[in-house]
Amino acid sequence: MILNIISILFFTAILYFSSSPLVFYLLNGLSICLILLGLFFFLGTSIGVIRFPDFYTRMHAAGKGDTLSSILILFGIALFVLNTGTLSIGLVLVCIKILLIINFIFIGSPTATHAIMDAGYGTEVKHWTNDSEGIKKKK
Amino acid sequence: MFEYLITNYNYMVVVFLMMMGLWAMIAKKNLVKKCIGLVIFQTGIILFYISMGAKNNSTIPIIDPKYGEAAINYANPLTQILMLTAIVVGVATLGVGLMLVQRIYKEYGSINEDRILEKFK
Amino acid sequence: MIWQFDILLLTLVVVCGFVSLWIKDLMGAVIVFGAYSFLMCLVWTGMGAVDVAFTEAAVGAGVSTIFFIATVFHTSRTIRYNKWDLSTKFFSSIICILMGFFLMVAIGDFPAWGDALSPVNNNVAKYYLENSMEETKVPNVVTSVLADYRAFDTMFETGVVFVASLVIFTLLLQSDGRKKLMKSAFQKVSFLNVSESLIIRKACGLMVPFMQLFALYVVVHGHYSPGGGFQGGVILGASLILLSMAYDIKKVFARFHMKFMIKSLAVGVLIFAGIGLICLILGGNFLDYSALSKLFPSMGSIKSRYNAMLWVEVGVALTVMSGMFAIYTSLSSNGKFEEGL
Amino acid sequence: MADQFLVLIVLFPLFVGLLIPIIAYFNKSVVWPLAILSLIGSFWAVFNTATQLLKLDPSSSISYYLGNWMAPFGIEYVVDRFNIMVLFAIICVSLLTTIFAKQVIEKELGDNAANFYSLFLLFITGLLGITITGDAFNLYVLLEIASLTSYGLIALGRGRALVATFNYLIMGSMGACFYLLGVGYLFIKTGTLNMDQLYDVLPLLFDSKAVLVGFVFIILGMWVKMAFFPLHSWLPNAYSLAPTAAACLMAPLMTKVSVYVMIRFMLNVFSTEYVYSVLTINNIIVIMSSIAIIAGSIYALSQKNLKKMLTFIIVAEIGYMVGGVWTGHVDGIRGAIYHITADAFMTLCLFMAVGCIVYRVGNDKLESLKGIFKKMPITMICFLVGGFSVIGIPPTCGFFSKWYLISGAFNSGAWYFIIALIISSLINAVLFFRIIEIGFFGAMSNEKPDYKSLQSIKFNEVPINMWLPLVIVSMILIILGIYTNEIMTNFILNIVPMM
Repeated sequence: MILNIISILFFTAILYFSSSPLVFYLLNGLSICLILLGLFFFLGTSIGVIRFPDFYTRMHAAGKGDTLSSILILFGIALFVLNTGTLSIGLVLVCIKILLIINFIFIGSPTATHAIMDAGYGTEVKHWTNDSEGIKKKK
Repeated sequence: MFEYLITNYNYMVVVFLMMMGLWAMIAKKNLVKKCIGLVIFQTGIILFYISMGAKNNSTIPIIDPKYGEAAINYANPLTQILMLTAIVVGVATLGVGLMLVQRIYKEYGSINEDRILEKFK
Repeated sequence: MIWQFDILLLTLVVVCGFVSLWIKDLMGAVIVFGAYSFLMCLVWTGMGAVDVAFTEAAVGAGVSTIFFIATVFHTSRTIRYNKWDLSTKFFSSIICILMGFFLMVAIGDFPAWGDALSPVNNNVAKYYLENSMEETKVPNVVTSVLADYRAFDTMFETGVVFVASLVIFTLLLQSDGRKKLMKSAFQKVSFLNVSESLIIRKACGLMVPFMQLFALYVVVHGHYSPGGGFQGGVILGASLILLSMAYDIKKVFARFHMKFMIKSLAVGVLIFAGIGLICLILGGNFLDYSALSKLFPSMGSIKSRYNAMLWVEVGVALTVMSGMFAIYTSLSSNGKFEEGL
Repeated sequence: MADQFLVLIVLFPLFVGLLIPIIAYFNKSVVWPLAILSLIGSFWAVFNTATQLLKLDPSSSISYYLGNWMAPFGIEYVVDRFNIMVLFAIICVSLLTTIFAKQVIEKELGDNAANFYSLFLLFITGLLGITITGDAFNLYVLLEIASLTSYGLIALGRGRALVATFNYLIMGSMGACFYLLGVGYLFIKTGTLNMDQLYDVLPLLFDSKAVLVGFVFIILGMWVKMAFFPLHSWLPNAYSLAPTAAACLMAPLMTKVSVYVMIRFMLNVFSTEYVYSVLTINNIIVIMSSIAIIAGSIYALSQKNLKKMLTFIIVAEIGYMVGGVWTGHVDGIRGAIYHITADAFMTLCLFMAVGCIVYRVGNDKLESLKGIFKKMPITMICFLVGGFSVIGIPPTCGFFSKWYLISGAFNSGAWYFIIALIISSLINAVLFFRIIEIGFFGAMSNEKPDYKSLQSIKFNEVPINMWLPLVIVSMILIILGIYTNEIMTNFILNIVPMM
């Protein structure tokens, strides 16, 4: 959370003090990289949700991958927004809003995953072992 | 033909959704499914209104000097207001419907229409 | 509006709707239905209807999914499947197909999708877009039309929320004996029996203040950005719902109890209608906010419109907040007001 | 103040309806007087509007712009000689029902009485709003207010009321959605929601398919709401199981207001030219309504339960009005419009009388009516006046509306409609004379009369605030009948354009 704010401030400062096109391209490239990375993790999450054998592992894939990828994508978008046009208070404000969204996802998503896992554990959903029946049938 | 499909795809989806909802409202026996059908029907109508208010190359209906004063630059606000109302009305109706489902279950022990009718006999 | 994207989303919407009607497991159907609502939000955002999408995200995908889950939780989850009633299904299919065909035929008569010159976009709507800024000084045209030009609709819409909560509250309460409830739920109770999970409680404790702050921002900033009374009210209600899910309904009642809730339901609508009545007493028509400038001569008629709209939104938010929370508590505790989901 | 009466009609019950849940926490005994006061206020506003209107030229109307925004941009309230009559009917019916309902509500609902009154007043608000409004979307919102409150009111009833309410909810929302869809189809072609402006714009679009679909769906939605025959399945259970007070209010008003909306859309949004000349579906709908009348009457004949019998009579009466309008002759339309008011009072009279009977006797089965004339003479005489009006016996208003309907059908050549009307009158006569027989002689037709047990029955009338409204209603029925000509020339003659 703090890291986010510091980094955004850092990039804002860079944009504020330098007006060379190189910085512009660099930041754009960075945001593209972040979004692509996020999409990659999203892909991993989706594959995990479909392919993993039981409830707990699926939730693991969904919880972790989803959180990380959305944070990465949102961060990329924040940088992208910062980089459009001339720097103004309005743009920084939008960035801060996106940062807040990141924070809430960071708190909310793992908690939700935890709650669902907990509920699953409470209602005694069986977890996967090497010799689980469902897997054998599939083979 | 393809052009027609693109420009009217929304409306076709609207008709499809509405008929799906209507079918569920009439034919499904489970009361919760009937409620789902009701909401699908309503969202179909909302989609219909929103799609008639959409404009190509326009932005959201908040007047901003950046986009100029001309009305053509902004999406239609009127349909949106009508549908805000419809959404709230829809959720109110849904709440009442679900309350009735809970009461019916409490009294008859089932949410299947056929079973409830059997209990009357 | 990018049509490729739109077609993709709409197809997904249809698939989700179909699946939610198809699945036998009701809980699964409800969850898929939540996804349906979210996809619908995306479609509407794509068409520039941000306020509607905002409301749908809060109401359709958020609150009404919770209502559904509460109902499924208190009734039965599976569809017990006894007899295959062919004739009803057959006849209703025929009716639906005929009706759908009838509706499809008329589509050819519509202006093309996204046509800025169609009658819908020119007749009345154009007036709002061109004159709202001069007449009310509110940049968000949706807010100005909602709270001023067509305020009467909005008033009754708030009334609908009031009616629904009153109906639900009355009917679910009736079945369990009112006196028992007056003892248990309305008193300030000590909350010992709270949810076990420390993580959830702490996370909710962290989120709820921010949610409420954001909701207030949405209500107050509705003049300049998407949002307004409904959206803010629903988010406020959702924060209370979150709290009562993490802890217990009783804990929330200790802060904001049922008696107060029913009153604030009525008070919200009364604020709205009362402002209209003051206008009427001051010599204007009902809901003619410019008449308020007689009360505060320093404000011109435009400024008084601007301010009255803000108060109207506050009234709406109050009603919607307590309405959503009242419906949630009634449905989720099955009228007993003891534990939540 | 003088120009604010139009909105005051709606505001009185609205404010009191909202205030009641708050007031009831402090003092429950003021709720009933407060409700009556608000309705009297509303009545006063309607009365003043009517006097203003009668000073004007017959075909003119009074408009009120809410929020002072001119018509297509804001919402407009319009009163002309058509809806002033319906407004009078609504406000009289609701006032009389409220006076009537005090003991019944206390007996049937107990602790829920305060919330019941709140819903009751908001229901009346919704109906009044539907009648006055000149905006198609505002009508939808008010329709939903009226529907949601009526779901609540019915669900408070006894026995199977919950299931009946759920059916009503599904059907009612379907009707409202159809209506909204129809308005959408008009809106996409015209871009306006104001009824007057729609009337101006629509003649250019008469050959458009979208307008046709819009028209069909608006009418279809209203048919669902008014329980026109094939779509009537929700009505009998819902109205017969509702609490007495709610049934007394809802049975006369909800269906009639839907009929009003249908006629409003046919005459003042689409024109008579469109409905009768461009579309050529009159005959089909008149046949459908003939079937509705006969089916409703036959169903009514087969019931063993008084309230259920009356609900099927309502279904038949809906057939009268729909058929009368669609005959396409001026007399038929006039008869249907007159019948809205007349039928509101007729139904009210019957339901109130049944409410009184249920209050004293305890149930409404036909067998338990033995000797009821001796026990409750005032109630039964009023019941008979209502019954005579339904049958169509001359001094009552039912005769005159039927006369106009038959004349309209005769002039447009719809002989099957005349046959249906006559058959239904005969069946109604059988129904009510059967009740007289049981009430006087204490026998179903195949038993021997039992005079001894009849002599033991004592006079046991309901309290005055219950029978007085009943007497007033039956007086209204006769007065309406006597002054039919005046009502026709002053109100109805100018609404219906000559064809």
